[in-house]
Amino acid sequence: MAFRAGVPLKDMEFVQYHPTGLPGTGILITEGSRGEGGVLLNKDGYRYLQDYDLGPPDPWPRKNAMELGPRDRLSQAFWHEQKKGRTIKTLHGDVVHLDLRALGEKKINERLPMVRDLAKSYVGVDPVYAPIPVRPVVHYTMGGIDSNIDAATSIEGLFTAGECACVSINGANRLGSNSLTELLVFGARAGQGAARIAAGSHKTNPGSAIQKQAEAAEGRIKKLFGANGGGETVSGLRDEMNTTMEEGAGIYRTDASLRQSCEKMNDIGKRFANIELKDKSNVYNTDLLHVLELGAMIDVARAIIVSALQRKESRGSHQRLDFIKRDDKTYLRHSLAHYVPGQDPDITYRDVVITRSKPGTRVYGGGQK
Amino acid sequence: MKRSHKPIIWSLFAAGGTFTAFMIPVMILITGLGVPLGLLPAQTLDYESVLAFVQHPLTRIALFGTIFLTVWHAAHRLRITAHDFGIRADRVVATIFYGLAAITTLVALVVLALI
Amino acid sequence: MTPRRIEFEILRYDPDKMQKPEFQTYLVPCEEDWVVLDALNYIKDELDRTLSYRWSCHMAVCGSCSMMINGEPTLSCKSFVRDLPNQVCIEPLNNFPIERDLVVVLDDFLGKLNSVKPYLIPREKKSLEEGVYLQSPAQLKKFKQFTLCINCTLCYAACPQYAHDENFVGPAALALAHRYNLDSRDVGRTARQDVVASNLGIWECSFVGACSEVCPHGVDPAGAIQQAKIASTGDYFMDLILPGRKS
Amino acid sequence: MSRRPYFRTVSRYGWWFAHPRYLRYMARELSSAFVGAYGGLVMFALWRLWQGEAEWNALVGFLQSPPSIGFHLVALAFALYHTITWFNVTPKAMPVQIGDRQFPGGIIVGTHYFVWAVVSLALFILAGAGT
Repeated sequence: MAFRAGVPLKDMEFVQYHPTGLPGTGILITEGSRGEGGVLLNKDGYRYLQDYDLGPPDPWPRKNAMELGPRDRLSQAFWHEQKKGRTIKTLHGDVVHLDLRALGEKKINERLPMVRDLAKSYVGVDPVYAPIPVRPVVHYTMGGIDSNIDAATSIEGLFTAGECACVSINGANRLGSNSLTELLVFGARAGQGAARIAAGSHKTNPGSAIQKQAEAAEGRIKKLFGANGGGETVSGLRDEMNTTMEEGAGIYRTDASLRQSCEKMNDIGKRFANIELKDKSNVYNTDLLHVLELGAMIDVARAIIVSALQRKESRGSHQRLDFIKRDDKTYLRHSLAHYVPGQDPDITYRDVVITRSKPGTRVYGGGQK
Repeated sequence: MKRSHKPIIWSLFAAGGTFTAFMIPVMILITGLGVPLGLLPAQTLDYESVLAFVQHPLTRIALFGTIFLTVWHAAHRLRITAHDFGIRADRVVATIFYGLAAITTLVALVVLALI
Repeated sequence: MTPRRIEFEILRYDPDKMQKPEFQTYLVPCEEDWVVLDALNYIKDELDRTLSYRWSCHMAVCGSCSMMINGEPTLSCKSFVRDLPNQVCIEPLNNFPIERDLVVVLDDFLGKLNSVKPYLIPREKKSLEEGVYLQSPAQLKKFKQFTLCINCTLCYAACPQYAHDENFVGPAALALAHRYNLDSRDVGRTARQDVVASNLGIWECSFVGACSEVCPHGVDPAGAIQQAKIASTGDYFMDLILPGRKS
Repeated sequence: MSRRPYFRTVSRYGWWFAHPRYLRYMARELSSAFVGAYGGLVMFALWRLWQGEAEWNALVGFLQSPPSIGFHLVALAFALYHTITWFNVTPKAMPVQIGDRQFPGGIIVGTHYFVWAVVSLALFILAGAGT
């Protein structure tokens, strides 16, 4: 909504994968399970992370190495293993094993009771006796509605906070629990800012321009209620969009894959016009909600693809197989996607404000000083 | 909202619940089943020995406590049970059950004082 | 594994079209690792897009997919198809008005939750510079169990006292009040007692215990309420002995 | 909007047949009828004792009648149910925490049962001490 109203979406190409989600449901198995000493194994029972500059494979957990490496590196390693055919095939796609057995029942119950409960319930595996099947799952969008440190956007009176926002406390990657900061700090600031504006403004009749916008929005929904026999369904388009994004704009991207996804998403965008609303009720109509959400998701997906296409480098969670190096000279900048109705968004750039933490080389495992 | 006066009756209910949980099964077993069925000696309920037993000051206090706690526990619980059975005339129900408990307590007090 | 066909009887209600709720049956091919929510999503995607129900996290954390499954208040994301027979009856949560299909009106619960001031009321507000409110593990342990509540309202659906008197403050709200009362950093107990220790608060509870039995996170609202009764009884007699004392 | 929330009604009298846990609850609550009746009986017995030997002996005779035995059997069953349900919830109502460790509920319940057994046995021996 903010995007369509003219607020740019910042840094949309950066999407974080969490390396250890349950297959099928995508339920996260916390980093803590690796922090306590859980190891990742491929189908040969081999700690494959040592092949990706994350070793040496100590039997104990070591900070910033092996299983405690960053989320993007771990997810990328999975991708390579999958290409090499060393992952395990299941009904819900390929997986690797997260093995907690060395911890023993007592420690698992004491430190990771929720992990045991989730694994037993949702994949039927008791981590005390068997490894948990896991795979990378889409976890967090670092980008979002461009906002400043007061959670305000370029539209006066529009504030944003949480995952939808991009204050830029994350950059191209995200540390665990940073989303709490986004909520608590910037949620409070957004609330305070909005309250200030509300207190300063007087209740007046909305201007005719706003009235018109409201009527247009209502008209669009009424049209949906009136249309019959479009043939496209929410679940059909949504599943196609999922596959398109996963294949073309997933853990690794290339110019070709992104262009293909871009075309496909444009096609999905066109077909969305033929979507048919089956539920015509005026009360708690989730079909309508899903249609509106899907429309918004299609716009966001296109912003992700186009932002990713134009960033010809690899940085954080954005990894290009055709540009594997980071390019600070050209791309140490925020991307800003601007909405253009019916077309791909326009991308502009803004310099990054660097305060205390300077960008450095990312080295993990035994390569660290 | 006004703070409730339920603590008065509830404390009797709770104390009575605990007391009866410990005491009532074995008392029923002795007086209602053991002696009448001849499993325990009949002398246990023999007039002379019971009278002597009851006239002991400590026994008087203990018996009064037993009756007092038991009937008030029961009265309060039955009041709520009546509500659970769909009887909504709470005032009437409360008057009946608490009234019965009060009468029982009073009679027990008089008898135990005079016996 | 071949999917098992399960017949779902779902209570439907659309105030735009219907006078009262009616059952509708759907035959769903279920995978054995599914939860009931997966089956509902299958119905929504493949069979009937007009079915309305709430859900969000699919992992028993958000508390929005509560419903009656074969007569038992349950989170549909935690109700496994493998534990269910071939016929499953699904109804909106008991003791709440039906908004639409499986969606219920939660206004009453939210109002009650608010009425017990479910937040920390510190003795004095600390500035950022003064740092955080410290607490020892022992102090945390006192109330930790009650922090696990996800406001799924299953306990309200299970509670017969709430069913018979909608003014009863109810299990989750009272348990949450107790959670803050037990918190060493909180001094809001006196303020909460006006609601908690009223006739419609803890004293409306008859300790059926159903709330604790259906809780998906093992929170024990029934226990919390009994503990509060004992504490409030103590207060009551202390107030009688020492009128005007500060609690 | 055309909201029209639908209010279902709950049976005022028969609700407790809807689920076994409600039946168990009602049985627990009804135990108080028998516990209370027994309390009344004790009061009545004292009254008879006060009246004299003949009245007392009549009562003792009545205790041996089948209706009395029947009543006491049922009352015993309910009283035991009351005891069990009461003891089992004590750790919920009165949890004990020592340091940062919760005292195991099983021990609290177990202690109750142990004391109960000792008290019951003592009374039993007292009742049979005349032999």
